[in-house]
Amino acid sequence: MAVSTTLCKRLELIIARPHLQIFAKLFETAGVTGWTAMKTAGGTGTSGIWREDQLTGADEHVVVLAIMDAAAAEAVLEEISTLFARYPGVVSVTDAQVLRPERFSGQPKKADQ
Amino acid sequence: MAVSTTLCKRLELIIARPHLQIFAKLFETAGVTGWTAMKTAGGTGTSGIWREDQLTGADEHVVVLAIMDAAAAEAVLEEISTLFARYPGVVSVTDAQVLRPERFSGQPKKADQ
Amino acid sequence: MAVSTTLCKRLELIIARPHLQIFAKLFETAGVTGWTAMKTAGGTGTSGIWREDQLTGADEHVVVLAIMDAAAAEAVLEEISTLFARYPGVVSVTDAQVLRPERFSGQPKKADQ
Amino acid sequence: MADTLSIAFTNLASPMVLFFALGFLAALARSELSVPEAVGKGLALYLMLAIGFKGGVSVAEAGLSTQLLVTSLAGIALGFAIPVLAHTLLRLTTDLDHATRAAVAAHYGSISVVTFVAATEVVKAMGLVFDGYMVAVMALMETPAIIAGLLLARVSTPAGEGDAAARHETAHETPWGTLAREVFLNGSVVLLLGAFFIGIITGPKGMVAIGPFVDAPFKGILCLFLLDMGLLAARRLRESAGLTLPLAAFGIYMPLIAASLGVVTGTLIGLDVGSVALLTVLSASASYIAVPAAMRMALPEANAAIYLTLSMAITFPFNLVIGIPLYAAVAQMLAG
Amino acid sequence: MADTLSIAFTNLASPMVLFFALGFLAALARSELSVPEAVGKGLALYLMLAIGFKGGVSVAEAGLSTQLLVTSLAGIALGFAIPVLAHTLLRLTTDLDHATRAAVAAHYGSISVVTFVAATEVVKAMGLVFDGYMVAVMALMETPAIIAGLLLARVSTPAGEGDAAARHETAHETPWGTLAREVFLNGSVVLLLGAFFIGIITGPKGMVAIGPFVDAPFKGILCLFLLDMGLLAARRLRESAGLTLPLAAFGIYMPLIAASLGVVTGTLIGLDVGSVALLTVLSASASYIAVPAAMRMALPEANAAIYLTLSMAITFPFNLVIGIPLYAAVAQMLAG
Amino acid sequence: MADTLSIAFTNLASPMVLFFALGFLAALARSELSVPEAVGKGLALYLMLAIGFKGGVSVAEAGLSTQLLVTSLAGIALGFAIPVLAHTLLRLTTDLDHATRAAVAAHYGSISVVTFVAATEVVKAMGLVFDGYMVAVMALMETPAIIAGLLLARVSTPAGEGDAAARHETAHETPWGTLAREVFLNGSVVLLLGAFFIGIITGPKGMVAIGPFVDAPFKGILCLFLLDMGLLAARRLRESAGLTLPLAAFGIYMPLIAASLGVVTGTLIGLDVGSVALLTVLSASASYIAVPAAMRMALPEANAAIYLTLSMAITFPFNLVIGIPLYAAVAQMLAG
Ligand SMILES: Nc1ncnc2c1ncn2[C@@H]1O[C@H](COP(=O)(O)O)[C@@H](O)[C@H]1O
Ligand SMILES: Nc1ncnc2c1ncn2[C@@H]1O[C@H](COP(=O)(O)O)[C@@H](O)[C@H]1O
Ligand SMILES: Nc1ncnc2c1ncn2[C@@H]1O[C@H](COP(=O)(O)O)[C@@H](O)[C@H]1O
Ligand code: NA
Ligand code: NA
Ligand code: NA
Repeated sequence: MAVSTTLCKRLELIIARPHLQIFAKLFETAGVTGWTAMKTAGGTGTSGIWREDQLTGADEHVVVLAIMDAAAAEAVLEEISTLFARYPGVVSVTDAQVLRPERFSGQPKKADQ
Repeated sequence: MAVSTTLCKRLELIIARPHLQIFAKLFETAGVTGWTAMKTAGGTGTSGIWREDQLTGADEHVVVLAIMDAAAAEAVLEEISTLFARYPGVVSVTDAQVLRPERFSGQPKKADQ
Repeated sequence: MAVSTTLCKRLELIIARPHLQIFAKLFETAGVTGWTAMKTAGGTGTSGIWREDQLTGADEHVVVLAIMDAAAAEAVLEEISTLFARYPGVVSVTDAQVLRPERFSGQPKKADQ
Repeated sequence: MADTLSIAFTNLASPMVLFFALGFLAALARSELSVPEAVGKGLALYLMLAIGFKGGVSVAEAGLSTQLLVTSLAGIALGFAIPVLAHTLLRLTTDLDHATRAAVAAHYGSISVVTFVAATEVVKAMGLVFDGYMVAVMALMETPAIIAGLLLARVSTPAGEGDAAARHETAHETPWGTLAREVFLNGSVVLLLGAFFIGIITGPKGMVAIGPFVDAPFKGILCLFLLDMGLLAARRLRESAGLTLPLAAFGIYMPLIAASLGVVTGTLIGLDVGSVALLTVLSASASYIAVPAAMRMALPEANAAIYLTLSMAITFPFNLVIGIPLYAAVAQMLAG
Repeated sequence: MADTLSIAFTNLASPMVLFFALGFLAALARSELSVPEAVGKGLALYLMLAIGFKGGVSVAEAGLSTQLLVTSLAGIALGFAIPVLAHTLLRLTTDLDHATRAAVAAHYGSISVVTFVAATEVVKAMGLVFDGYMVAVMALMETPAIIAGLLLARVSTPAGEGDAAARHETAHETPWGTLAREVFLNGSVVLLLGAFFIGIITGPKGMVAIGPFVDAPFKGILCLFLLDMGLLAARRLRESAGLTLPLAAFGIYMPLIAASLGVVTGTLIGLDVGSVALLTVLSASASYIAVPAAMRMALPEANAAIYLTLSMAITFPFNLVIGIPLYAAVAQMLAG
Repeated sequence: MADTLSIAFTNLASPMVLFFALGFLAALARSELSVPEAVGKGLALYLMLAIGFKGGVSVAEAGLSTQLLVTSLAGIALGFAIPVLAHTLLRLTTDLDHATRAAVAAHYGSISVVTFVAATEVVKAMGLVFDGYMVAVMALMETPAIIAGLLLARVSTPAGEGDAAARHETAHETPWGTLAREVFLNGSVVLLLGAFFIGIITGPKGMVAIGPFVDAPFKGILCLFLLDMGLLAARRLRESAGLTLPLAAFGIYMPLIAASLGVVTGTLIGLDVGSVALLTVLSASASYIAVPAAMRMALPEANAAIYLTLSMAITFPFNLVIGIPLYAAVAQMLAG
């Protein structure tokens, strides 16, 4: 390739919107350098159907997209699998080629934060 | 890896919003256990440009994300390729690692539903 | 597989919404046959946190999804890496299986547009 | 006649038309001005709720005449006749594929709520009166054309094509339940008729309660909505790819033909002038909210860009600026 | 009594109830009619701002009595007592898991702003007066039940389960800061109380300035909002999976029981009739905006579909149509 | 003077300022209260449409004086002078990179519509009058500063950096067409001027038609919008990363300096007191809608967090609470 790309992990998380801050904190602690939350319009899962036109934020989901290196991905997955015991959600991880890989390698924060 | 992950398929579908219920039915029949529709802001394709600020829902698209096992993905792709003869759309399938793989293996419903 | 699929590239771009038209032009010039912009709800990155409920469009992002063949992906990545010198953004490229591959092979336009 | 016309055309300097023109010019000039989608939809809901409710209250005051029944039947008949006419004209003058042709025909058989609303303001400004039940007639005219369009799509399929289409349809035809829902339970039909009946039930007492909401700001909200319509119409026009000259011409002459049908029908069944004008406007207007969504469902193979551009970017502006005053003037001369 | 009831039930033919019914029936019949999410939220903000501000202005005019303090304490006490009662009834009559049970209980201890707003219109229509500070009492009753729900969730955890839960909680318990924020800084509490205090500070002068916004269109906006509520409630009902008969019954008898507590309390502390009616309505109503979001945070393992369906699709319609006039009539008989 | 000031500062207890404070405090305290984005944008459109239209109608009534031309030229001159001044001060007191410095300067040369709208309410409450065409002057002052900012960005690039930048720009410079569109066809310029001309054309007759929309609820809608502004401003402040003390200080002293320029200019060209006050407010205010979007396009390498935080979270609150009454009082003393 003319431009050189680097292999990274693309992590995609589907969670209830009210829990976004909890997972954002997880990312921050694990040294993930960035994430983007995407808006949804509806869906179905084990707990039935939902759609966006609800007044209360309780029944809304977001898709969170975060690109990180393999080490961060492993650490984050571990954390997420613990969180999933209490907070419902779906996660998937894909290989992805990125430009400027240094952007996606952060430093995990100390637990005492 | 400290947490064990399983290989699954991540299917991504771009369709007109009014057709969502038709593809949702397809997923249900094929035993896909869940999907999430994401909101869009605009796009271009063979039939020109569109953008969200339209009154009529006719000219709006959604991106539907569904994670499923390989068997379901094959069945669903087959169905989709038939539907695409009548309903326009774009589909792509990616390999993805997931936690809790049992969530993504459903039972197809009998056609006589 | 019962339906035959073809390997393509799935390119995902996270950029500031006001820059969408610049990248759309890039896609057009490179012969990308289509793209879809998705709405976001917030995120964090090297320049801090943002969220959607802002009046000014200046501080909003979109995720742009474009499926194309490998040749187009390479050309587009090259262009993007030049644009990234001036416009901030994140890009990732994933392998994806598609139906109807002829849809995703366009002709680049001459530079004299 | 000159007088009638000149009075009718004072409409051109009304805030309504001017705000539409502002939006239209802004989008043509590629300004980024835009109304958020949710706001546009909210304004449309308001207009339907308000016009439906006010129509109902005025029926509660005037009493229900048998005219309602006759006019409704006439309206529904127009909703079937106009698509057939439109379909024939499209076949003769354009090379649209059969699905798109049927879909376009359905749009012209249906109506545009905002065109109607704008027309009520013009009619009132001309000092004419109209029956409150015309709102119900409008609601009833909204969706029969969907059925007409689908029948045309099936009838008009050429032999060979038909076989292929038939095979598809066995597999993936839109179920009749879905279609019936689009026709009878279409969002705007439900809201217009629902608000109309609530207006009849609550009558003038209901008007005291919610009049300051449905009445006072009505024209202002219509202006804001028309600004948005101007933006949307001009953007469609700018981005329209498949719009040929014969198609654009159809977008102008079709409302005139449909209006002729409407004005004659209205006069024949003996409506008063204002109501004739409104029935004419309903005939001439083309749907850009209810029918497009239904056609996407029922005729997914039709080219949505064509029918949306025609109804929203050609016929709507034409009716708003030139059509409405023209139809009102003609109605006054015929029926006045 | 028959008279009081029949006057109260003229409510049934009000635009408010009729628009709610329109939405409810439309969604039951699977119409696609819908109000954009942003518009629904905007209307809710308007209603809270307006009701809070008007309450404040009326307090500025009437002066603050010591009754406010007594009523607030009574309201908060009800906010704790009702969840305990609800929790016990749920344990006896349903097989909900302990987290969902506690979450449902919290919803019934809290209040529904729109039910209150609709009740003020009914009370006014019956010729009764109520104290402006009832708005503040409502705001204060919104969130204490969240605490009650959480305490119930912890207390009620059975031994073995408790250990497991305890282990989780050490790792992932919702931090107290977050919880306190949900209770004291919940969006609707802040807006209601904030607008209430702004009403007190600016008084009648403030009303002159923004009265045409908070007053004139109020009932109309309430109608549009209730249309949306009807759509949402019926959709929930249609899509509800886990709703058993004992649960549905709870959604009807629980408001009646809570109302009894409320009407007795209100009479005992000597409120005037209108205010007793409103305290009764507050007791009977269940939250579907403030508490669900808080419960998603604090008790993520609870089944959100259950508590949303119960409060929004069963109890809200019941209160709006039957509860409010009934409670008002009873209040009038007891306290009148 | 003390009197003038104390009258001006009764503004502090107006619903407008109180709702802004409510939003600000709520967001500082981390309440989740929020106004949906689409609603906020809708309210902003309403305010621009209404203020533009009302200005036009008042010009239709008063006639167009030559003062409009002089004032417009003065306003545009201020739109170029203020960025130059701001740019110099930023270079002397902060270490912003050259692109961000130029972008910030452009924001202060432009204006804030809501600050202007709030100021018209204060000026009216003080019993002062102002010319209707001040709305047009505001619209004309909105975007020239964008050009000023871009020129400053090019001029100020240091030699070595300049070469690198030059190379970039050949490749990816924002095309002039895009820029011209931002300046002349910017959404708020188009809406303000468009509504202004519609007001002139339709005059008092137009006001009769849509007055109940643009007039009656105006202050109330402004309050709701200011609640949203308070929330957004405080959230920016809380999340702002790069905000240093010299920058924050700039956000306070820069409006004071620009106001001095404005009040002197307005007095010199002989405006009446109310108009001087408004020109002062325009000078002092900084854009947070039109210019940020333009700067994102034209100077993508500038740090958006800096210019948004400064104009929205520092200068806007300062002007709303302290600036407006202060400028009005000074204008009254100088020009009264
Ligand atoms: N297999 C899946 N693929 C995509 N999204 C899913 C899947 N399963 C669940 N979801 C999403 O996650 C939400 C909650 O899932 P659940 O907890 O299973 O009800 C659903 O409503 C969907 O939006
Ligand atoms: N290659 C592509 N990549 C991503 N999205 C696409 C692509 N092609 C089409 N789309 C999306 O699908 C919509 C319909 O495509 P089309 O039917 O080709 O006009 C477009 O407007 C895009 O939003
Ligand atoms: N590693 C990442 N993964 C996903 N999204 C990202 C990532 N880094 C940045 N972003 C998105 O891109 C935006 C701008 O990034 P930045 O320029 O680093 O502030 C962020 O606000 C995020 O929405
Ligand atoms: Na028609
Ligand atoms: Na309660
Ligand atoms: Na300025």
